[in-house]
Amino acid sequence: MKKSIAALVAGALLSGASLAHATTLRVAYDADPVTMDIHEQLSGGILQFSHMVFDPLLRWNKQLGFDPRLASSWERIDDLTMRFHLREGVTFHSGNKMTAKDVVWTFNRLKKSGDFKAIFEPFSEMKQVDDYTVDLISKAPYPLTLNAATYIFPMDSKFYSGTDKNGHPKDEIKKSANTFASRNESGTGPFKVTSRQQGVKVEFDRFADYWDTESPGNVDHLVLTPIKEDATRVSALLSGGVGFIAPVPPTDLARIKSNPDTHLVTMSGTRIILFHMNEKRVEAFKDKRVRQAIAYAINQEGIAAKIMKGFATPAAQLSPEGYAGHDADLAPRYDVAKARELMKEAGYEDGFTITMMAPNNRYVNDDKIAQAVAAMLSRINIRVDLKTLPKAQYWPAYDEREADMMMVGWHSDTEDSANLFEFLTMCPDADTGMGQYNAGNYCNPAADALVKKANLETDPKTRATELQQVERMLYDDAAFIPLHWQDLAWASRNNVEIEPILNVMNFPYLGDLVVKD
Amino acid sequence: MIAFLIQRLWHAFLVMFVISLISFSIKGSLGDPVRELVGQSVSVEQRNLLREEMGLNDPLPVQYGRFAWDALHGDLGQSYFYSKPTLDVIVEHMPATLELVLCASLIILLFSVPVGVYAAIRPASWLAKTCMGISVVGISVPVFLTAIVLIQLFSIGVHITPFPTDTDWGTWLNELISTDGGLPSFGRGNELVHLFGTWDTGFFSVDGLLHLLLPAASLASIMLPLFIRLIRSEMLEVLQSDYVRFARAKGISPGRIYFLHALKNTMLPVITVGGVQIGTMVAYTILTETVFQWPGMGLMFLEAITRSDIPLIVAYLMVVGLIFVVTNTLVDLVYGLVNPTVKLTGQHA
Amino acid sequence: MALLDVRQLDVRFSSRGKAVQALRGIDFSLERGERLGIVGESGAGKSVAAFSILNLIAHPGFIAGGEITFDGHHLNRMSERQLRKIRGDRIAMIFQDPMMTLNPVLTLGAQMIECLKAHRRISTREARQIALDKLNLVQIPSPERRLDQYPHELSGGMRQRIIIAIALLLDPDLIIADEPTTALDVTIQAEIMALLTELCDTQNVALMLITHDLGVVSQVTRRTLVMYAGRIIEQGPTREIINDPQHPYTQGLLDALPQMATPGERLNQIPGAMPSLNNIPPGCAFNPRCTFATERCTREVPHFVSTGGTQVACHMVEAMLAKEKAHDTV
Amino acid sequence: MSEETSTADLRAQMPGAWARFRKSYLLYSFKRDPVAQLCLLIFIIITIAAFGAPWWAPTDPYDLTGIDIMNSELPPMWLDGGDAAFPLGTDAQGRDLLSTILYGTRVSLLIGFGAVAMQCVLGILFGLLAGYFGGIIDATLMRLADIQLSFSTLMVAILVGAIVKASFGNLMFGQVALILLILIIGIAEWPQIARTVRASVLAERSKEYVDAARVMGFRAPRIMFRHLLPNTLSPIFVIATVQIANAIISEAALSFLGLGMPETQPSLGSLIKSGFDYIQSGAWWITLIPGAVLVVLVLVINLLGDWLRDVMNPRLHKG
Repeated sequence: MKKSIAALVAGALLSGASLAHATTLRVAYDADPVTMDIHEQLSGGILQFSHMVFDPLLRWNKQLGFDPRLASSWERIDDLTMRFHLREGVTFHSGNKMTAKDVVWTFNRLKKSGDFKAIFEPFSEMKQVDDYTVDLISKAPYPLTLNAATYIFPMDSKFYSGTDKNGHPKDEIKKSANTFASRNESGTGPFKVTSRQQGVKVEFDRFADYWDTESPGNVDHLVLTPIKEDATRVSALLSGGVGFIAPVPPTDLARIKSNPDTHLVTMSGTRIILFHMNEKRVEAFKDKRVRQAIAYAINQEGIAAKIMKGFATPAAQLSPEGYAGHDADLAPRYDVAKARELMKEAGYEDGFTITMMAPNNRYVNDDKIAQAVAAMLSRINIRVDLKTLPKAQYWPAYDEREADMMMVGWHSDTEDSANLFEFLTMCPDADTGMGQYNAGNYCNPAADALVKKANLETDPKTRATELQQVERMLYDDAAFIPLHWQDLAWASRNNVEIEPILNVMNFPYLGDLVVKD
Repeated sequence: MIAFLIQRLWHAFLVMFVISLISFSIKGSLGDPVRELVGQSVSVEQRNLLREEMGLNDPLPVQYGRFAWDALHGDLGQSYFYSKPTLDVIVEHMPATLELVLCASLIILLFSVPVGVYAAIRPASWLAKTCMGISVVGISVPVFLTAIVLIQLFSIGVHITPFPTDTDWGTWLNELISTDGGLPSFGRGNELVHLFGTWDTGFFSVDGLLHLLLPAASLASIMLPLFIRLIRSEMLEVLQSDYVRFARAKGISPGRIYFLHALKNTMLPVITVGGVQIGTMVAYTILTETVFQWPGMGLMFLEAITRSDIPLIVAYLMVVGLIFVVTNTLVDLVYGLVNPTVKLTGQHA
Repeated sequence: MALLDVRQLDVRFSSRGKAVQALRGIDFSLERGERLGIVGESGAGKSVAAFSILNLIAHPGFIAGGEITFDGHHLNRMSERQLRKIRGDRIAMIFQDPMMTLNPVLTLGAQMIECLKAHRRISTREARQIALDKLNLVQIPSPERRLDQYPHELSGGMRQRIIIAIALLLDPDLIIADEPTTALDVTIQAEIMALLTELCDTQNVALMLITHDLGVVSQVTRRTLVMYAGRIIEQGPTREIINDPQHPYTQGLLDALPQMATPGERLNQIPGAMPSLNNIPPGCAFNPRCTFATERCTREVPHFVSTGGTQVACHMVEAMLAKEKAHDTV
Repeated sequence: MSEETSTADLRAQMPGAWARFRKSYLLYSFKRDPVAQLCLLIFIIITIAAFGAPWWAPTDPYDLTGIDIMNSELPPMWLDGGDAAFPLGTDAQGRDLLSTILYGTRVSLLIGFGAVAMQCVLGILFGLLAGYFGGIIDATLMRLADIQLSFSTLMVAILVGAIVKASFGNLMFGQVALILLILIIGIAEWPQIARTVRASVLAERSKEYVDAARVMGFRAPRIMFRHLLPNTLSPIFVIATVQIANAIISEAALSFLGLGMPETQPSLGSLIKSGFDYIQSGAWWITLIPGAVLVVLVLVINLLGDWLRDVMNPRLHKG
C-alpha cells in the first residue's frame, strides 16, 4: 500500500511538471470501443476508434468527397483495377515501416472478417505492384471501389504475425474471445492507446513520429470515458468535467447553446428512420391506396419540429442529400383530408386495428416518435396497439416480424443509396441476403432489377439517374413510410475547436483537433 | 458457530444453483446476444454461423450442463462484451459498488441515529416534525430525481437571483442561495490508489472522495428516511420500558440513558430490518450508478441487460444471490453479538 | 426533623383533555431508619405516590401541587439536574418485576458500575470492588462471575437481590420499594423481605414499602398507611392497624385475609370494586361499598380524627368518638 | 348482581361494533389530530379525482385521436405560452397533463396498493411461518427470500413477461398489464416485509405471553395471527408505506422494459420517468407536476400510516 501511494505522489509531480505545456482532452461518448481489433466488428464506435489509432488509405471530407491519406494518389487502370500509390516514410506505433505488404495483408484479413467481408465481396484480390504501390481488382466493374477503400486501415503485418502467449495466432479474428488483436494495436494513427479499462476509461497519448506533420492537432493526452446516460453526459460537459461530448440528445440542445462556456455543432445526418407496413400480416397494406393514405396521414415536419426539436430533416425517400439516389423534388406529403379520401376509396372508411412495435433505446426519441405516429394514424381510424421494447428484445421480435408496423433505422456503410435499397426494400431473398430488413415484405421486381443494374454502372451520372428512378418508384408506390434523417450533434467547451474535424459520417478526426488553452 | 457457517455456506450454494436454473430458463427472452456483437449489415447466414460457433443453438439442457460443469470448476462462463471470464469482470467492478454502498451506509448511520433518537425523545418539537416531514418526502422522491437535482445544484451550479441584484444585501442573499457547483458529477475520478488485486480505492485521494460524495448522498437518500422512521418508532417503544425508568431512578445522565441504555435496545430490530435494506441497496445501486456513470456492478448489470450479455447476467445474479446470503448471515451474526439473549448457533440458525 | 415529609401531594393524569386526579392531597412523613408500609388495592395510587417522590411519573401524569421535603430539601422545587443527584444516591428505588427492571443487553457489572460513577468520581476498579462488596452483602453466590453475566442468565429471585444490591450501592438514606416481591414465588418472597429488613436495620436506611400484601406489611413495617382512591384513609402503628383496624375499609381488608375465614366457607369479600379514577363518588370515596355509610358520608369528605396512635378519616368513627367523649364528660 | 348471566346476555350488553367504534380511542384521537384529518381529506380527494377521471378530466388521454403532436410541451396555463385548454400544460406527446395525471394516478394507486397488499399477504405469512416455527421452514423460506431479493424487480418482470409472452403471445399484453404489474411488483418485493416480520416474531417469541397462549392450547395459526402479528405491526407500517412509493416508481422502470403499462396509457410513474429528460431542458412541468402529486400522495399515506400505527400501538398511548 505504501508503495502505491508513493508512486502516486511521484506520478503527480512528474505529470504536474509535464502538464505545463501538454494539453489533455477529456472526451465522453455514449459507449467505449468494444475491442481494439478494428476488423472484429463493423460499428460506428469501432470506426471512430480506427480513425484515432489507424489511418485509412483515403477518407471522406466534409463535402462527401475523398482526401488522400496513406494512399497519396490513385488512378483507375481498367474497368476492374484501381491502382493506389502509397505514401512513403510512414511508421507504425511499433516502429515498423509501412509498405505495400502491410496493405495487402490488411486487405486479406478484411476478406476473412465476418463483419467486413460483405463490403469487400465485389473484389477478387489486391496485388502488390512494388514496395509502395498496390492494385485493387474487382470481380466486375464496380462503381464504389473508393467508398470501400475508406474501410482499409493498413495494419502492421509484422506486429500481428506469429502466435501470442496462449498459443493463438496473433492475427486471429474471433468475437468476444480476448484475442491478441483485441488487446493490442499497432497502427499508423495520431494516437497510441496507453491504458484501457473496458466500460470505464481508455487513455491515448500522441504518437511521437506521426507521419502527418502538417496536422494542426495539439492534443497530447486524450481520455475517453463512456457516459451512457444522456443527462449525465451533458452535465459532465456543463460542469467542466469533460471537454467534448457526443451524441447530444435533442432535449439538451437549448441548454448547451444557452450556456456561455459551451458550444454546439449540429449537422444533418445520413441515418434514415422509417416504418414498414407488413403486407403479409395485414390485408389492407397490400392495397397501394391504403399505403398512400398512411403516407399522407404522417406529419414528418411536426415530428421533426416538436419531438426532435428541429434536430432532424423530414424525409420522403431513403437517400439523404449528397447520396447518388437523392431526388430533390420528392417532398413529404402531409394531407389528412386526402388520406381519409384514399381510405374511403380503398373501402376502409371506418379503418381497422393494427399492432405496432418500436425500440425505446436504439434511435433518438424512437418511442416518442412511435407514439406520435400512432396518434396520427388514429386520426384516419387506424387504431394502433403500440408496444415499445429495449433493442435487445426488439431485434429478435423484428426478425420474427411480430407486428404489423415496425420501425427501423438505417445508415449506409458505403454512404451510397444502393446499400439502402439492398437491405430495406428489395424482395427478401434468404440466400442472396437481400431485403434482410424489409419488414414490409414489399416486393417490386422492376425496382430490384434497376438497383442491380446500377451496381454495375461505373459512370456516376447514369448510375445516379437509375437510383433516383428507384426512389421515385418507391415514392409513388408508398413502399414504406419515411420519417426523417437523424441529425448529428456534438458539443464542446469553447476552447475545444471541434468544427473543422467533424463530418457527416460521425467520424471525428481527433488527430487534427486544436485545443486552445 | 462453525456448524452455523457451514450450514449457511451450503444454503449459499443452493441459492446460487436455483438462481442459475431460473436465469437459464429466461435466457430466451433476454434478447439475442449475437445481434449485439455484429454490425447491423451483417448477413443472416453470417450471424447463424457465429451463433453455431458460440454454441447457442444447442438445446438448453446441453448448454446448462456445460455451464454447470464449468461453474463447479469456478468458471462462470465468458462475457460476450468484455470477452473475459465473467467472474473477473464482476470482481473488477465490485470495489466501486462496495465503496459506494459503504459510503452510503456511513452517511445513513451518521444522520439517521441522531435524528431518529431526537425525534423519539422530543416527538412534539417542531425540529422533529420537520425532520420527519423531510424524511417522508425523501421516501417518495424517486432516486433519479434526487440525483439529477444534486448534480444540478452541486455540480453545475444554480444561479438564481430572486432578490434585487443592485442592492448589496440582495446580491449577498442571491449568493447565499446560488451554488457555483464544481463537485464532480460522474465517474470515480483519476486519482484512484491501487490497493490490491483489482481494488482501486477512492478513499485515499481528495479527488476520489469528491467523486464519491454525490453518488453516495443520492444512494443514501433512498434509505435514510426509512432508517430515521425505524429508529424513531423503535426508540419510542423502548423509552416506555421499565429498565429505562429504572436507569432514570438510578440517577443516570439522560445522555447515557438515551445513547446507551435505550439506543442499544433500539438497534436490535433496526439491525435486522436494516440488514435486509442494506441488501436491497444493491438493487438501488443500479439506478444511482447509471445516473452518475459509476463503474460499479449495477451499471455493469444494466449494460449487460441492454447488450443481452447473458453469461454476465447469470454470473451477476448468482454473485448477488451470494451477497444476499452473506449479508443476511452477517446480520444474524451481528444480531447474535448485540443481543446477548440469543445464542449464536441455537435459536437463530 | 422527619427524613421525608409530604404535604398535600396532588398528582393528576391528563387524559382525553381533562385531568384525572390520582392523588388527592396526601400527607405523611417518614423518620430516618423507620420502615413505613403503604397498603391498598391496586389502583389506589400507591405506586403513583412512590414515583412522585423522585418525580419519575411518566408523561401524561404530573405533580399538580403539594410539598415534598427530603432531609430539608424541597424535592418538588428542584430542577431535573439537582433531582438527578438525589436519585440513586440519597433515595433508591426497587421496582416490581426483576425480569423487566434490568437492561437485557448490558452486563450486570456495567449496570452497577455506571450507577456508582454517576454519583462518585471513582475509578472503575474501585467501583467494581464496591459492587462486589454489596453483592456479598445481599448474599449472592460467586459475585465475581455475576458482574460479567447478563440479566437473562439469572433467576427472578437472584435478580431482585442484584437490584437490592444496586439500591444499596451508594448507601442511600431511603429506599422506596414498589411491590418488591409480588413477582416472586412465596418462598423467595420471605427470603427477600428478610434480607431487605435486615439490611435496612444494619445500614440504618429508611424503607417505604408499597404492597397490597398485609402479611408482609405486618412483619416488616412499624407504621402503615392505608390508601383508597387516591387518599389516605387510615394511618398509624402497624400493630394497631392490624389488630384494631378502625376504618371499615381496613377492617374489610383484614377480614378478606384467607386465614381469617373459617375453612370450607367462602372468603368474605368487600362488595363492589375500587372506583376508576375518573368517576370517584363525592364525599368519602368508600361510601358505596361501606356497610356503615350514612347520608353524610355521601356528601362530605371526612377529616382525620385520631384514636390511640392511629388517625382515621371516617364520619362513623368520628361520631362514635364524639359520643364516647360526651359519655365520659357526662 | 352476581347471579349467573348467560353469554348471550353478555353479548347483548356488549355495545355494537359501530358503537364501539364511535367511542373507541381510534376515533377519539382522530378528532383531536388535525394532521390526520387533513391527510385523510387529501387522500380521499385524490382517490375520488383519480377514479372519477372519465367524468371530469378535460380530455381522454388514452384516446389517441385527441392528441395533436403540434401542441406538445406547452407550459401550464399561468405561465406565458400556456393554453387555457390545457390547465397544467401538455407532455411531450401533446397529451393534456391534467387528465393524464388523473388517469395515471388511478393506475398508480391500483398498482401501489395492490402490489403492497400482495407483498403484505405474502410477507406476513412467510415471515410468521419462518419466525414462529424456525428450523427447516425458517431456513427454506429465508433462502427463498434471498433468491427473490437477488432477482430485483427488473428480473422478475422479465421472467413474468417471458411466461406471459409464451402463453398469451406478445401483443395481448396491453389488456393484462395492470394485473401483471401488481403480480410482478408484489412477487418481487415480499422479502422486505417477510424479514421484518420474522425479526419481530423472533424477538416476541421468547416472551411469556406466547408460551401462555401455547399452554392454553391455542393452535399455531391463532397464536401467530392473534398474538404475534399485532406486536409486529409497527415496523410493518413503516416498511409498507415506503413500499407504496417504491411500487409506483418501479412500475415506471418496468414500462421502460416494455413490460409496464403500454406507452399510450401512461401511469403517474411513467409520466414522471418520461419527463426526466425534459427537466433540465425547459419543460420541467412534465416531471415536476406529476412528481408533486406523487409526493403529496405518498406523504399523505405515510402520515396516515404513522398516525394509525401510533394509535394502534397500545404501549404508545399518549393521552
